[in-house]
Amino acid sequence: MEEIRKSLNVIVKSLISEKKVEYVLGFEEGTLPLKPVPLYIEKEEDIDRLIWNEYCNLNLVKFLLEEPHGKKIGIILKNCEIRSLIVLINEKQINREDIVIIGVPCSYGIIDINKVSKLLDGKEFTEFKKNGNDYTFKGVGFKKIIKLQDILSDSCAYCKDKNPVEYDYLVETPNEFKKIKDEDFDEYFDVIEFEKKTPKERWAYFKKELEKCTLCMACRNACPLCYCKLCFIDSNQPQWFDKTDDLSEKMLFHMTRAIHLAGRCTGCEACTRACPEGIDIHLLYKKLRKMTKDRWKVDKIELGEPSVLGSYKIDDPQEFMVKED
Amino acid sequence: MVKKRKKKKEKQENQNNQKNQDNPKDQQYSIEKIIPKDKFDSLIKGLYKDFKLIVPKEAENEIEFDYLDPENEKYQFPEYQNLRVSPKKFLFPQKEVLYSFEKEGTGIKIKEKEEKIDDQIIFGIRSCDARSYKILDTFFSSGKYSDPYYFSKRNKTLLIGLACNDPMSTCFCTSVGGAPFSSEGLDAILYDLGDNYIFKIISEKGIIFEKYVKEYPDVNKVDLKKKEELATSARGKIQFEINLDNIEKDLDSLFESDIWTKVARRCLSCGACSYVCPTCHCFDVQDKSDKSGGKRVRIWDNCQSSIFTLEASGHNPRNSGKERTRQRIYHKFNYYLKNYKILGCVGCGRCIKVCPTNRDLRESLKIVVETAEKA
Amino acid sequence: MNHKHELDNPYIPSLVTIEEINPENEVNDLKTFKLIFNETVDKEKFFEKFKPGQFAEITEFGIGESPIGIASSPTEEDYLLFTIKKTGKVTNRLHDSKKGKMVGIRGPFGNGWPLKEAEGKNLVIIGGGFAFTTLRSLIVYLIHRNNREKFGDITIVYGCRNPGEFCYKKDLEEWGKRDDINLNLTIDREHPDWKKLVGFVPTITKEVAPSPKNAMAFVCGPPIMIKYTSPVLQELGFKDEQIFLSLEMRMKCGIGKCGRCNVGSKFVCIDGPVFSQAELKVLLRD
Amino acid sequence: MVDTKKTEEVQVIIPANEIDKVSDEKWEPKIIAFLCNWCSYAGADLAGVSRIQYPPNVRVVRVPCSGRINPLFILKSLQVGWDAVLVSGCHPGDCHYISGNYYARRKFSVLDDLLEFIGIDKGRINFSWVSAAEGEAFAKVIRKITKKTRQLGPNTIFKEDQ
Repeated sequence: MEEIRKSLNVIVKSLISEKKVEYVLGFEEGTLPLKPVPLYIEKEEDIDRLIWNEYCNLNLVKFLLEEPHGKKIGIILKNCEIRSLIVLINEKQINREDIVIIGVPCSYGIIDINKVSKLLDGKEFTEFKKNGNDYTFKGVGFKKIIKLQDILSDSCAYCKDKNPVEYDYLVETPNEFKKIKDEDFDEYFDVIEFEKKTPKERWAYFKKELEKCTLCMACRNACPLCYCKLCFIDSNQPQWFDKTDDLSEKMLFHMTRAIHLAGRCTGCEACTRACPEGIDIHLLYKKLRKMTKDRWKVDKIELGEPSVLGSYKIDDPQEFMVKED
Repeated sequence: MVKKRKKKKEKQENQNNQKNQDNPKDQQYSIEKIIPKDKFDSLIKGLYKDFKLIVPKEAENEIEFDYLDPENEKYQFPEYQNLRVSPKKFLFPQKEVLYSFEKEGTGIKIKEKEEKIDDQIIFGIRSCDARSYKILDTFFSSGKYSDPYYFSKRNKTLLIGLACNDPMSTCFCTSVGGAPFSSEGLDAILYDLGDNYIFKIISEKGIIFEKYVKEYPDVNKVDLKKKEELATSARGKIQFEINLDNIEKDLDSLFESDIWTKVARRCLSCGACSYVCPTCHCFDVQDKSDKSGGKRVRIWDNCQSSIFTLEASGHNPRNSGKERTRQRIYHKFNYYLKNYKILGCVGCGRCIKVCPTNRDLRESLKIVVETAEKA
Repeated sequence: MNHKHELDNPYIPSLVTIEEINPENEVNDLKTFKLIFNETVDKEKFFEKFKPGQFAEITEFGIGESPIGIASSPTEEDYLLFTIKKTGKVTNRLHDSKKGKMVGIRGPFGNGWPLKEAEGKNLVIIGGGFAFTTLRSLIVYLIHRNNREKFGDITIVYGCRNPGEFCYKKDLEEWGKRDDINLNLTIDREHPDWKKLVGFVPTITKEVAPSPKNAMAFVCGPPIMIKYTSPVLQELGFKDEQIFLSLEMRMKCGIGKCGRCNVGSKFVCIDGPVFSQAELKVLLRD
Repeated sequence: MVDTKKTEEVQVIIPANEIDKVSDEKWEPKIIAFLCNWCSYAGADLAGVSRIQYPPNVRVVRVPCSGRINPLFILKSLQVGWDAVLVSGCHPGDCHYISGNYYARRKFSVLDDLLEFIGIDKGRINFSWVSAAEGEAFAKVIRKITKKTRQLGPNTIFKEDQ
């Protein structure tokens, strides 16, 4: 990680000093452990605060949406985030030439702070230490060692797409990453496993998770692809939702949001990590990614490709249609 | 003698605070009992005969306030510093039916909500949450109209606190006029001394508890001394202190300041902070209906959402994150002081913990105070 | 039914029936609803508190609730008038209603125009578009035979985009005939059927030039009109304390609890909707 | 934009609690059908004009094109208590707007898979192609869906939280 930070320093410094961009978007340490915050690097002295590590848990692309077209901005991104930026570029929300992408290769993935808090039974930790793959968390009256794989975001655990596909500057893969072997697994292993359950079990799982939802909209607002000026849940004419905390309202919201992200979601899981209730419905989104791949052979989102639901082929499969006999 | 010393001590503790939380009524009721922890369950069982109990309970992956059924379980407080979600929902639920109506031909018949509310005790709340009820009481009773739905529950509710031995890293109650051992707003309080609890009756309403604790011995000096020590140590554990004496004036001068753009820059405009906040009380009203009738419900709303103030004409007075962020801080730290002479924040730090982008209220306050000082 | 108790709960509406629906403008997105209370008790309770300039929350059962300024005056006993523009989901449904339908009403809410202070003074009433509703309530109240002599001269400036947009045409006609009202109607642009004044409200106000001496100005209209009218009044010599504005914000509860209609530390629903210019200057406004 | 009146009608026609009231023997499936104006609606019309018998359990909402159907319409119908939903449009290649049904097809397959994934019975939502000339085909589709819905029983998917 230190290697990456050093290379980032050099790149960002040159961008800022040569005034190629107005600012570079990265992360700095926040006021709480494992909670970094977006850093707007406008001056060279800001660079010292820049960090890069396995708990930079927001998708910074979200913060580009507010900026006007034509403003040059540098941004430090991992590949899943670069792909979400590609979606926005494809959908004409952001101009490619406005953005200077600094691509960073990803090692194991990002820590999901909700998983940490679940493993600690909701107790507060004030300190953590990293030792290889062991993370030691300390709080009042306890100390617990947790393995990295137990707190990684689910999508990261099964990710095979770790090297930036679109960038202006690329940080070279550090040696420590090269040691990580690409294990032989199916990218959609967890979806396949989940599909083996009975419908009742699957329904019970989603029901249990979504009952916790308070409709606070943190997931929607953390997602860079949710950029509608007026979200369907906020629409008043017609009013689809009354936002009472009935389970059906929550279910409908999350299902509709998932459909809106079909073929667009890149699995950065910023939504899951932003959820204050620790709801885990990443499978819903992952299922959609698997589906677009199986059904329409569209695997990963590429620059300039049409969106999955915004395009069609005449011979798309249609075995689900009711036949009249 | 003991009492005098205590008062002095607390006074010392409070000298930095803008508001003295020492309740003068405290002194009238000198019921302070020692309850050994192994007898605690029988106290709970005794209370349960006459009250519904809301206690911190182990839930999946965390501890939550919930109704207790002590017949099937032996109750002890689980270990907790403070809970992630405030106990606000028991008096001000996320969804509350205001009334229902039936359609009769072209006519309408309104049916008032019939709700049987039992006497209940919210047990084991921390001092900050106890103060939050005081703020909600003030707000919901303010002005010409008092809120019948809140008070129908509030008037049936007693609060027994559990003094806070281990404040969290995000706690800042001492900066907003509270203290980990404050008994403000409570009817009775428990002090955890390790093997025993001190049970102290605070308010007039709390006298009702006398009969449940009669059998237990009175406190002695040693226990009280221990309690004082714990109070001092708890206060010492609070890591953040800021002087908010002039916050009202400071904010008055900073309304047009550009600090709000900076403070709001990282806000995602989600409602996480206001949903966990023990004092946030804004709500939305919605109708639900079908062919034969319907009901009107009120649900929590939050001022960070862009549609909160969106008018039907399309005009939105608080259109950007900057204005909404400013509104939340002004509401708690300026408008509250102007209208009710109290702060609208109890310093529980929940919003800091829950924020996905780590927008830290303490940092925002620091920026405000520092900017005002410079100006 | 226990009526007393029901009225004590400010969230529960009283039932009223729509007696008349009158279209007000050519575009037909503005209609005046005449509402009659189903129960006399409810009516008495309502009229006990009712002053011109207040508003009420009208419930379309099953759809929602909207805050609407009351267009009738307390002197028009027996009924209430509301002039409603078709904008949101509640007002859309109201516009589709027929006579005889039951709706709910809560109120009256808000402070209303400062009538006590206005006694013995000359009054300048300035309105634009369909925001004239609570000003109608005020004028009807002022010219009522029991009240007229309490007040001095009454000057009215009322502007609309075109002649078809004027509300309360019958009332306007009647007021025009009276010699104790100086009524100035104006439209924004020339129109073949229009024989009266042409020009924006601020311009006409300047031309009419009411004297600030022992006077008060009551202004209600779209934000842009208010923005340009206040300086004109100041130019004419009106002090901030003499200018009163009626504000608008999104409201839900009407009783200062739901927390969205605040202008600075004041709630528009209970502390307003009428504020003096002087009050507004101190408030922190978004 | 969406026709507000129509969508509100959906909520009004079937009150959420009606299904609970009826006993099992008396229960009749209620099916909402979104039919494209140019093909399936005309097909249904033809079925009527030709006096082809089909179960009376279906209520029709006419839409300009199957591409107009937002998956939210379908979810909302299930939420308010319809037992099954049918969306029907022109055969591929016959769309009045050239490609509306192709886009619709992709949307439907997303929704179909997603509902199955979260554990909602397959068969609650149905899609078909019926042309203006296929009165008999329309009747067959309705018969098939009604039979299937009858087997599935009343829609209680979102009832448990009431």
